[in-house]
Amino acid sequence: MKHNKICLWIAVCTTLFLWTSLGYCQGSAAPTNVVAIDTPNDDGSSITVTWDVPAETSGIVGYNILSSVDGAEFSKLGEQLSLDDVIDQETNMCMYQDTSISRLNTYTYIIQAVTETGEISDSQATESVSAKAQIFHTGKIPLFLAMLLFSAAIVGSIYHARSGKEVFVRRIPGLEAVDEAIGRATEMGRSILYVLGLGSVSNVATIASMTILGQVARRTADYETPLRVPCNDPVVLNVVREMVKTSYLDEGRPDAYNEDNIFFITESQFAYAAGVDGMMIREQPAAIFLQGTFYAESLILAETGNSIGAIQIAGTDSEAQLPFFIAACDYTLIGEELYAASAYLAREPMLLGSLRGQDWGKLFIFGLIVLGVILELTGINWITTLLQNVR
Amino acid sequence: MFSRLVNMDRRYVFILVALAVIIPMLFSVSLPVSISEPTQNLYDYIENLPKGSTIMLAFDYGPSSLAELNPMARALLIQCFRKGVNVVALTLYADGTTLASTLIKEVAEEMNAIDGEDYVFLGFRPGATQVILGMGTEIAGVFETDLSGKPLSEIPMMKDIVNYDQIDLLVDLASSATPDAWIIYANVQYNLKIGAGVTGVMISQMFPYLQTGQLVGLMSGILGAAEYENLVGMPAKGMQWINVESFVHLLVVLLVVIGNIAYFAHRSREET
Amino acid sequence: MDLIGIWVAAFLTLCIYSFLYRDNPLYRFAEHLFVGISVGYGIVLSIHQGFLPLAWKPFWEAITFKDPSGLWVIIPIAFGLLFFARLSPKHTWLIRYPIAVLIGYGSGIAIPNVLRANIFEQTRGTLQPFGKMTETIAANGDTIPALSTFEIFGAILMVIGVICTLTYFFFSVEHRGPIKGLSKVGIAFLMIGFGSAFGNTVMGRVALLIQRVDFLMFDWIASFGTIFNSIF
Amino acid sequence: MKRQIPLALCFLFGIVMIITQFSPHPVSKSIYERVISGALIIGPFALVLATITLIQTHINRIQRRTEHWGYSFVVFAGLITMVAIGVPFGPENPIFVWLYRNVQVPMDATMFSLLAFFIASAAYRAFRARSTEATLLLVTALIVMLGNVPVGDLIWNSLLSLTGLDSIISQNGPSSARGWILDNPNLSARRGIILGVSLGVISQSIRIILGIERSYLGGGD
Repeated sequence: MKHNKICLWIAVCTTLFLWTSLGYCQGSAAPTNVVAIDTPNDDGSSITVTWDVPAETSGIVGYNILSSVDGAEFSKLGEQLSLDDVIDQETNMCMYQDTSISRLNTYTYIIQAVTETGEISDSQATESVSAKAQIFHTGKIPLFLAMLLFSAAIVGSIYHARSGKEVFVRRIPGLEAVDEAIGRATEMGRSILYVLGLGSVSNVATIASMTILGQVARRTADYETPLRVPCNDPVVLNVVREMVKTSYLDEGRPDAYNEDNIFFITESQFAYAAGVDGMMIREQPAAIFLQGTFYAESLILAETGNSIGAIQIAGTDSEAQLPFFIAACDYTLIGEELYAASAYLAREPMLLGSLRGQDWGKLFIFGLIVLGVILELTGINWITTLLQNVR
Repeated sequence: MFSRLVNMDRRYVFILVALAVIIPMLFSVSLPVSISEPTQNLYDYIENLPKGSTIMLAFDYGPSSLAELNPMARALLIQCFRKGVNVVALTLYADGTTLASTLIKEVAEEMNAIDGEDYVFLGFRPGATQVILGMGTEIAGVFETDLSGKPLSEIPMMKDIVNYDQIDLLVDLASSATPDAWIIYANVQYNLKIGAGVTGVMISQMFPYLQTGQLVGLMSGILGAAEYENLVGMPAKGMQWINVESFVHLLVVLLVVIGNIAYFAHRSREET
Repeated sequence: MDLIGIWVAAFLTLCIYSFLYRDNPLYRFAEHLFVGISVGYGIVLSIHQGFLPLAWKPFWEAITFKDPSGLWVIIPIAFGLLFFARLSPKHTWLIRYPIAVLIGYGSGIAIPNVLRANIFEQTRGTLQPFGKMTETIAANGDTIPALSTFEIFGAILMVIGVICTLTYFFFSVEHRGPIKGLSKVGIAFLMIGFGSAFGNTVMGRVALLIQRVDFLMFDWIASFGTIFNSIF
Repeated sequence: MKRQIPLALCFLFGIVMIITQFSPHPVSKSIYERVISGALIIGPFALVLATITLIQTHINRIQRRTEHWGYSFVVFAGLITMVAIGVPFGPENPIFVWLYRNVQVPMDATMFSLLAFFIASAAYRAFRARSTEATLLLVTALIVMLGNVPVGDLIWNSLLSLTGLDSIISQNGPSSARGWILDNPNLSARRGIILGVSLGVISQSIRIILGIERSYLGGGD
């Protein structure tokens, strides 16, 4: 019963409101429902004024915005605005953002409508407003929550893994080949070439690749197989030198470590490719690892590697380059498999745990998609609206 | 014979590819081109901008991709200059600096566009993400001067342009993931409208953005360039090259088919 | 000058193409020259378009009392100089400072942006067509469904594809039973995706080759005529 | 000193960059901008350092007379020429521009164009219908390749009119099939990869900021 009453009230009010505003529009062209507010979620540099979209019969072609600072006389802001300038499709309201304000003053606005015939009619003045800088962007709350939730899942999973519980990781095709490749290089007495791609040191793929390199280095240290690493990024070069040195130390073979095997070629993409290609042809490595972030040079490297008959194990999260590695290499780690491979080989609880945390993230997206499809089909679209409105 | 075909030396393939390019180039052939929707959308978006609007043109490619992207840039510039749409050009690629400035000067000369009034070339600043973000607050904060060292405050065209709020569209001509960066940082954070022209390899990477409406339009590869040249009404290299392209594609398809026939014939012979 | 330029460029172009036949001294020459030139070019640009305008200019203005607000650049300059600690074996570890700053900064920027642009937007893109399925649009006085049957099929296929591909990337569960089925379908989607990306790439790469051949045929070979004419 | 300070710096800059993105306040905005331009300044130093190591590598090669050591002089020649002209006279210097346009650009473009050959040879060798998955890959690649050039549609349409099927089957088959493949199955596969990879990126960024992931410190103490 109570419900019905409220509905009735809303209906009555809306009709009344529409009727009066319609009357207003036809009676005079003066803008109605003019409201000025401090623009939400900004740094206090603007005030937003909104008013109703005029009726099509009103003949209004544009608006002037007048403002008054601290109660002084009204003055016109900028040029006359056309209807297209002010109508906001999303909210179906007219909107103007005054960015010429200072946080120290208060402002009052009048909207002046201009018709085809040049008639001018003023709206009533708004209440006075002042702008404040917001500390937190409320539109970003969902983003913030998602970030916290996911962080908690990752950190939780890592602690779970560190507590000594066994973490399962599924078999990753291609990883068995790592030992085979190293073994073959040792048998043939040839070198191993390890290419980390073009990524910088903060790329996930580069870090995953460095972890795998660390594991490969442990194995080559024992067999004294030369491990050659040409670098493209100056910072990566320095980190890799330290990492490989540590691997050799851990295996008790610091004598086998040769810093000259890890070197910088150039930052330029194709000059780097030319250099690495030259190395492949001249040194004829028995095994080639292409792991990390790659761009167009991927196939130049992979085809040349294939032509010298080396075993090639590739892995990248650059999805555009995956087809070429699949075509030209013996084994390819696809996208996230690269990250998983580093966890799989290193067997470190931190990596294994976060892999599990990422699976929770996937499960969540899974659920969101299924729920979203059902809701959308029943005409409820708050999930898509929410995802869209996050700025 | 089949086993020979299956394990054919790759250098024979190289020779065939070279011939497939050289022969059609000597005898120029022309085939019809139809216009795809994303290209049309980009063209319409610019065509509907009022005279005196400003678009930003990012030359985010090095010389290695100029084959596909230069014809696009040329067609876009012709359209803008003809319509009186101002162009603010820049690059996030160190390598793109000379290349872009040469091209812009060339087209400007053809179309009688004036440096500083119809277009500005800002040049290059390192650190792609930072540059994109920085211009969101103030373009002059990142590029104090244009490439020739003239302060932005003294350039007539830049008088009213502070940041992205005064830019009607950004077109990113890209050979790598820069459109992602423009979308993530300029579109998401500053609501800048973005269109793109990309190399063939990038096309499939751009489709998600096209579908979500984060890109207003897209020119894809040499075909996109040919389409745009058609729309602008000035057929040039793009049109010529797309024809040669056809022959090489046919060759690759043919090679794959022959390879498979040989493979299966070879296998069935080994089995028997 | 232009003519010499064309000849130098043509010579180097042919040097690089000679690699297709096999490694040879010409390719080795071009390769090493390429490395040297590209490193030099990178240094020049970093100095002239990075260091000088961004660091040196504000710093100079600060110490000459023109604009003291630029003094803060001392901090990034100091961090940058720490890279040179690498040259002294005893102080190598100092290089971790600038690396840590760059990595921390990169990670911080990435989290909200990747979350929003890749995860939120891609999920929304997948869901969006479903909202339109129940909608109708007016056309010539009739109301027709907003999406055609084919588009509805596409949208459903999309969800199946996304879910199956994601399933393939589940690492902490054994792939058997229904999960194995889903991930198999995921692999099929991946293969179609890779195939189309490969096919798409052909276009771009061939365009590059066409441009080079265009240069050799129409710029270089044409210059023979110019030389011939100027001699006789 | 060797581990704690880098970890603290990393945490500090990471957190600052996150918080400032959630706050529209002018103070937060200006911190954000300062850090961004600061990061731009740090980069070039690393390149200079790397160049020093490059020079060391080649001096080593020359001293040890390793195979092909003579080419190291070519590297130095290129490097020194560019630096000697570009650093004092700037990148707008005509000789510098000439070297760039006639030496670096053509080699860059030629190296890139090698891909046209490699794509053909890789396709010929690897695209064999060995299994269902390989067949899917091969068939979609062929369709997209044909749909990308006008000649694909041309062949399709003339085949249709030759066989008289043009009343039943629609025109421009290859290019519409290409559009649909790129728009649908390709997009969903890419979305799957993107979602997975993005989760990986975020999870690693979190680990780095919290100091759980330390591999970038390069091991050791």
